[in-house]
Amino acid sequence: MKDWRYWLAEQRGTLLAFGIFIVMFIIYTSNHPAGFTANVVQTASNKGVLLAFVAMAQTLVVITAGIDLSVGMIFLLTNCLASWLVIGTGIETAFGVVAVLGTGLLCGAINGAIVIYGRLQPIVATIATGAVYFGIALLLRPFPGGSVNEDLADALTGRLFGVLPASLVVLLAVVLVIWVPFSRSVLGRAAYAAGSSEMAAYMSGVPIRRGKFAAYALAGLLAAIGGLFLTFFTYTGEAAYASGNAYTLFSIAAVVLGGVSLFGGKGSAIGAIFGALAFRTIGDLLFVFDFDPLWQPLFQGVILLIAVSLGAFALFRVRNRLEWFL
Amino acid sequence: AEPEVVKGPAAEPDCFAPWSADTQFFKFPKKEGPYRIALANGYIANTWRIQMVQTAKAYAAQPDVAAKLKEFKVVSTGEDVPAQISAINNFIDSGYDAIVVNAQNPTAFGPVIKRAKEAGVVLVAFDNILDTKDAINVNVDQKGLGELWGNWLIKHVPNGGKILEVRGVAGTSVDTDRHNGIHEVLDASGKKWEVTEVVGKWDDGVAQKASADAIATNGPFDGVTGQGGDTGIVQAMIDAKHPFVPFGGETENGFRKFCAKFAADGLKCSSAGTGPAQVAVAMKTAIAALEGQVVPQAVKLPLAIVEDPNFKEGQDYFPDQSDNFFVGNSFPTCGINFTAQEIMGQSKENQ
Amino acid sequence: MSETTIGGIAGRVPKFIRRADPAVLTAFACIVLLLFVGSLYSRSFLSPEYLLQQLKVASFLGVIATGMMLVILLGQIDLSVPWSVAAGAMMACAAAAYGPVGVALAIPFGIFCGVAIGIVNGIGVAYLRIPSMIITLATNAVAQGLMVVYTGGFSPQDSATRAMRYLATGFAIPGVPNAVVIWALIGAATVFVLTRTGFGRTVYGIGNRERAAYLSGIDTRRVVLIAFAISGGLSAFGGVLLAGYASKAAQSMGDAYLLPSIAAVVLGGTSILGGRGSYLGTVAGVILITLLQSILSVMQMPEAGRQIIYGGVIVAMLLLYGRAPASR
Amino acid sequence: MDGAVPLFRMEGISKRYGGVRALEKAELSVTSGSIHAILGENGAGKSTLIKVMAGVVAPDEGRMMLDGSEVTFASPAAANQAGIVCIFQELSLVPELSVADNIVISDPPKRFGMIDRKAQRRIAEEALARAGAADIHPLALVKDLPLSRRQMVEIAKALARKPRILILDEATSALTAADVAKIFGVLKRLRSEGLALLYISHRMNEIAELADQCTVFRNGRNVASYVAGTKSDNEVVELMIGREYSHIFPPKPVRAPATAAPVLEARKLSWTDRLDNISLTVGAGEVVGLGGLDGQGQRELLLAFFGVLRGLSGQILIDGKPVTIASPAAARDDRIGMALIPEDRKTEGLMLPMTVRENLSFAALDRLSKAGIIDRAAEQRLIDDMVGLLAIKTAGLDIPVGALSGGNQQKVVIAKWLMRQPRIILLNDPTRGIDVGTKQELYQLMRKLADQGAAILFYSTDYDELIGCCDRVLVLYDGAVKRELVGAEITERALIASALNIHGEEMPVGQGAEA
Ligand SMILES: Nc1ncnc2c1ncn2[C@@H]1O[C@H](COP(=O)(O)OP(=O)(O)OP(=O)(O)O)[C@@H](O)[C@H]1O
Ligand SMILES: Nc1ncnc2c1ncn2[C@@H]1O[C@H](COP(=O)(O)OP(=O)(O)OP(=O)(O)O)[C@@H](O)[C@H]1O
Ligand SMILES: [Mg+2]
Ligand SMILES: [Mg+2]
Repeated sequence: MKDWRYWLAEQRGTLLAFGIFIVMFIIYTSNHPAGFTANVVQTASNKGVLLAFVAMAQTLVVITAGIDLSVGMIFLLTNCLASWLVIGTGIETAFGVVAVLGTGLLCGAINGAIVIYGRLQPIVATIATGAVYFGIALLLRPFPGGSVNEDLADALTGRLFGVLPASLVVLLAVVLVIWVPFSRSVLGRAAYAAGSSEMAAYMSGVPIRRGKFAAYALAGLLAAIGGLFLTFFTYTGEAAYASGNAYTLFSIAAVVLGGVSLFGGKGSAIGAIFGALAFRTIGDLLFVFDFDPLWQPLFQGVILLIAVSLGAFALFRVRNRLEWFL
Repeated sequence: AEPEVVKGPAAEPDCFAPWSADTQFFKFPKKEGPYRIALANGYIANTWRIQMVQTAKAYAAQPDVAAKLKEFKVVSTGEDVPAQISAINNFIDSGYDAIVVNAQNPTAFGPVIKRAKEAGVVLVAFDNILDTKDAINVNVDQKGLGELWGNWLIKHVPNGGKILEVRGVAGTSVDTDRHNGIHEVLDASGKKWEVTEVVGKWDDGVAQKASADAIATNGPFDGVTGQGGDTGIVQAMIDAKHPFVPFGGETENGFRKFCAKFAADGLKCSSAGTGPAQVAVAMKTAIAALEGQVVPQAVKLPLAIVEDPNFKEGQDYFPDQSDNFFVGNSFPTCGINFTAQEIMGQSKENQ
Repeated sequence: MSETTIGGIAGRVPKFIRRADPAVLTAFACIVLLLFVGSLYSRSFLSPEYLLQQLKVASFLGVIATGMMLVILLGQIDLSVPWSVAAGAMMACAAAAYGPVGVALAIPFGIFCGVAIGIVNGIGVAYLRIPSMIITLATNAVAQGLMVVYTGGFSPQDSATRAMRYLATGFAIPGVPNAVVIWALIGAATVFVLTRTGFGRTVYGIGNRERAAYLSGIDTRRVVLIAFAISGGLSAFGGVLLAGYASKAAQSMGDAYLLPSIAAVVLGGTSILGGRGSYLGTVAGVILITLLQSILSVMQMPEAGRQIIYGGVIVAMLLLYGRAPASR
Repeated sequence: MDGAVPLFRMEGISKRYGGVRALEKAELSVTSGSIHAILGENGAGKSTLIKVMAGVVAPDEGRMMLDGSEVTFASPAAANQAGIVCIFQELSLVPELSVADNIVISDPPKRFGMIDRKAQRRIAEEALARAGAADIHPLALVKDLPLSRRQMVEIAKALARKPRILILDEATSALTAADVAKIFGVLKRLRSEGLALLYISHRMNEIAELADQCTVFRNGRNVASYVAGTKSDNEVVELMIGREYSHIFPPKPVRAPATAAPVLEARKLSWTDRLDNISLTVGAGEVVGLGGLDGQGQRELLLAFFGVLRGLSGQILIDGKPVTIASPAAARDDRIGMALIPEDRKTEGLMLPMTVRENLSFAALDRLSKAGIIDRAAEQRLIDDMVGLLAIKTAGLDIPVGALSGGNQQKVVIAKWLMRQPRIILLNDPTRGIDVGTKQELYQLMRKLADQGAAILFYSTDYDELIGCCDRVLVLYDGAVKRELVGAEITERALIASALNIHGEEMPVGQGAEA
């Protein structure tokens, strides 16, 4: 078998997600009254990038065969914090950004510590920490408000050279600066190994704990980047429980659409990003198709159902029923 | 094309009442109809919002309104603020003349408001309004509502006492405003109040559970005020055999049914708020603005208040309608008056 | 393994208690502790009416968590709880609009709707092999969509029938709310099914290793499907009870039950990875969560503080007894 | 010992698991340039001993010395640092990672702090070549490889760590003679390169071929140490199991082949590219063996019969009547009465955390319950019978089956199927990692079942077993039946020749399984 075949097999999930996204996005823009214009793309990308960050965060944890139900809340918490700190002179703003990212990192690290060293099951541990993070967010912003350095905000949510959405550039940068190094580092591989078979990894002397810890911590960081962007996008901070939960659940959907295995050890953040963008486009489709408003939620639900069922078609290729049980 | 700031009064002074003395008045450059108007809704899956969307459709369908509209499009984007912002951006890009929005977050729309302004799109917010001077707000006096309830309690619990306050969704401005309203008047009254606060999230189930617990532990109370889920609160009182006491609450049909039924037993209610029909006022305002009429930047909606003892069946409450149905859908000053059937009956034929 | 650790007392205690982890005992200890803390704030936390009140409210969560536990024992999860609950409640109330027959069939119809959602989940998980975490997320969205369309389109009847009121708030046995009785019955049935029937054994088997179960000639897919159907049905039934309690149905009813039901099951010592756990634990978990929420809500604490404590306490209790064995 | 300074020495090592004494004051010393075999029953303590050596488990007491100076290993990594590398009995490969990733997993080559993919691949290719498995593609995912290939990867992985002491715990238990032969070649070369090798196996012939030094363990103690070849097999086995060692294989009935009416028959069975026009019959009372190199389609064939494979072409007949078997559920149904002892007891045969009782009755629940409710009395009765029949050694019926020794775990797997009195029994390499004593019992049992009229299809990677147990052997090669050996034709020579698909006389060089 040729090398590229192996590469292809490895990337199948990501490519599928990419495919789904492209198809949907073409349907969207080709039906959009304004068509495929810089504005439309910018709007779509700003919205998509937010979820993309959270989905990347979720990916890191899911790779270790864990799940982080607190990403949405970290996202809110950092948003509220940013609405206090990321303001003022360049220096102050810079300091604020660092502080916000630091906070996210810390939240992630706490999750990691509880799950790995406290040996708790991730689902419920992060449900709990999520509640705590939301509580803190609420302390920071009892009601919506705050402000942000608008020049920075506009720069990062605007366009480069009048065409290229800045948010996409930032996303790319984050991928290059965080994801690529992590996935190629020893810790990253440890995270994958732990997710695929913790016992085997341990027996092979892989630093599983450090690997998993790094994954959780970085997840916090990525969620914080998302929170920061939310602030840039909305100029304000709000501790909205519902939207925190929504982002957590969306991130799971995005991760799965992105071909990341919830059983761990398999998948990439790149896939998750396309999963996120695809998921967002589902929402946009409402806009271009003329649905009775009350039918829109159903439409979205059905599309999501279909999208997640796509993976099931692989099933028909399974000739050995034992493969059902992974 | 920005609106020019002009002197009042507004075109229909009684309907487009300015929020306060220093409210500005806008006059947008007149556009030729018929218009393309969009409603950017957020969360959809609760009765209030569904009723609101239905009302909007009903209003847009009224002949005289329909004549002025080329297109009326509704999009609901869920809890997610950025999604709603994007929706508005999209509406702007696709050249809608006016956008009516029930904002998920009053402070988050700065950038969009800028864009709308540049694009000369009329932006009208209602229910959860936008804190800005650049968009038109059709505004319920949330704080005033709190004050109204506070005063009601002061009036009917003459010498102070234990009050159960059931709050709404924490972190929202509506909840905070109403809460502050209540407490300011209570404190001002100079009487002695012992207020037990629980969170009801404007949801009957949650409110009922919270109230039941409060009654079992801190009860009995001399008065109750609830921002929402009031049907559940009364239900909790009934289940706990809590004596009926004065109650300042919202405008749910079920709540008013109770008020009417148990008034004699001491459930003296002030039921006030502004039903989902305010969307119609928002749309009316948008159209007026497009037609180049003078409109205030902040419209003050009249509260639909009904107080004991005058709850009238078939007008203030509808026995055969759902408990979740929000009453108070008439704004006579704006010539807007929807009956329950007109709203929920939308597609009776489906039945 | 629990069996070996407390196998000593095997002879004396009934089997389902023997199956229980020491976790369960700790959980009950925590309940007592919680009540004690509460009573420091206000005596009335120990008053029988308050405790009954809590048991009553707990039984709604209890019914829902029962279904969740079944699914978790399989190593799956059911995120469609919120709208299964809402659908159950709304459809039951809606049915009542259709004459005496409707009234009579209201409750079964509500449950049936939940079962239907569960079956879709089950087909997705068992036959299409879609991870439960995502398929149930999707069905939840679909259920929500259906309910919105329904409410908007049909100006539905949504006040509870007398029967529903009676089930949730009545007293067949003086002093004991019916809701509690119902939970007890469902609980007993569950314990019996899990410990005494082939289905129960199979559930644990699949939770431990579906592959081995399949190669033992079990139709594992059918079992998974049934489990999800039951879970959906119980969620819906929980919704019916809630509607009875609130005397009406509303869309957002179920939202408050997803995370708590998961937390309750896990707090009860059931492994989220499946194959291990006892119903007694779930009972403990449910009561714990309910008490915690109630006490915090009454203690006048602002929402923020409440959330922080809620999360903190759960973590603390899990660290106390919910820890996986050390790897070395 | 013969004067050579021990490179590594363990003294008074003890390890307890709860009540169980895994190791009791165990001693061991290893010298460079020699292969040291460790023998012992299941549960004798071998794995535990080497797990201690490799830093996987911490000993309760005792000390270890490397080059005369005392050492303690906090983790497998630490042991690796010290040059002690172990190939564990339970494979330690990460399934979702590629072969190359796995080979360098403990310390991958780095450039700018990131893993250097090129270097990693180079290392992997070298290691694979050294392990004599150059045919494995470094980019293939481990989960896609058959067991024997994975075992080779394990060895390559070990070599890549440049060990001074290399430990193989039942590393060959899943391999066929040909693979074993390759590995032996490698091991001998390593010895000549001055490595110290520890070799654990339940296969006497391998040890005879390979070892310089032998140490026998029983109940966590080292009971004897001797230079290889100074003791007869019988003596050794008696040391191991501490009891008289009778002839291991039961006598075969002298019967004219094919008199038995075929109970199970396959006609032109094909499936993807793994099964190719297989036709065979198994008669009542017959033990038919499946031979050949590992992964020539034997497993698939058994799965095909058991209703696990989709898209089969060809026919399966039971009692001469064509049937379609769509699932194990259908296969175990009384009309067919089939049972499969699967390949891997730990993931396919048992639910390790569940109790012995639950595992035993799992396949027979439908029979044991009325209206879905389990008749516990009946269950108890049947279980007692089985525990008696197979002499399963367990501390009780309500302890996790994972706490049993592999041998006994395997007996549970078999017992759970015997509870249904199957007429057709498919065995997929049932004696893997099982000690001589237990093996012997299984052989006896197999013959007994056959004599009671069961039709048995038996795949084994161990040629001695095929020779000892089977009335007929079908040798598979590349998914097709290459040769059928009957009665006296079944010799190691014939098996290997046809397994390698070479005709008769000229044998491959350096194939080691020849005892
Ligand atoms: N994880 C464990 N938990 C409890 N007891 C254990 C564990 N591992 C080993 N033991 C005990 O140690 C004894 C020796 O186990 P060990 O794995 O060393 O036997 P072994 O010689 O490797 O058997 P085999 O030949 O089947 O590999 C066992 O009989 C068992 O009682
Ligand atoms: N959780 C446990 N509790 C008690 N004993 C255990 C446990 N896990 C393993 N053992 C013991 O470990 C011993 C060996 O187990 P191990 O898995 O090392 O190999 P094995 O089971 O002995 O046989 P095999 O060689 O086939 O693996 C068994 O005798 C068993 O008693
Ligand atoms: Mg061993
Ligand atoms: Mg062993």
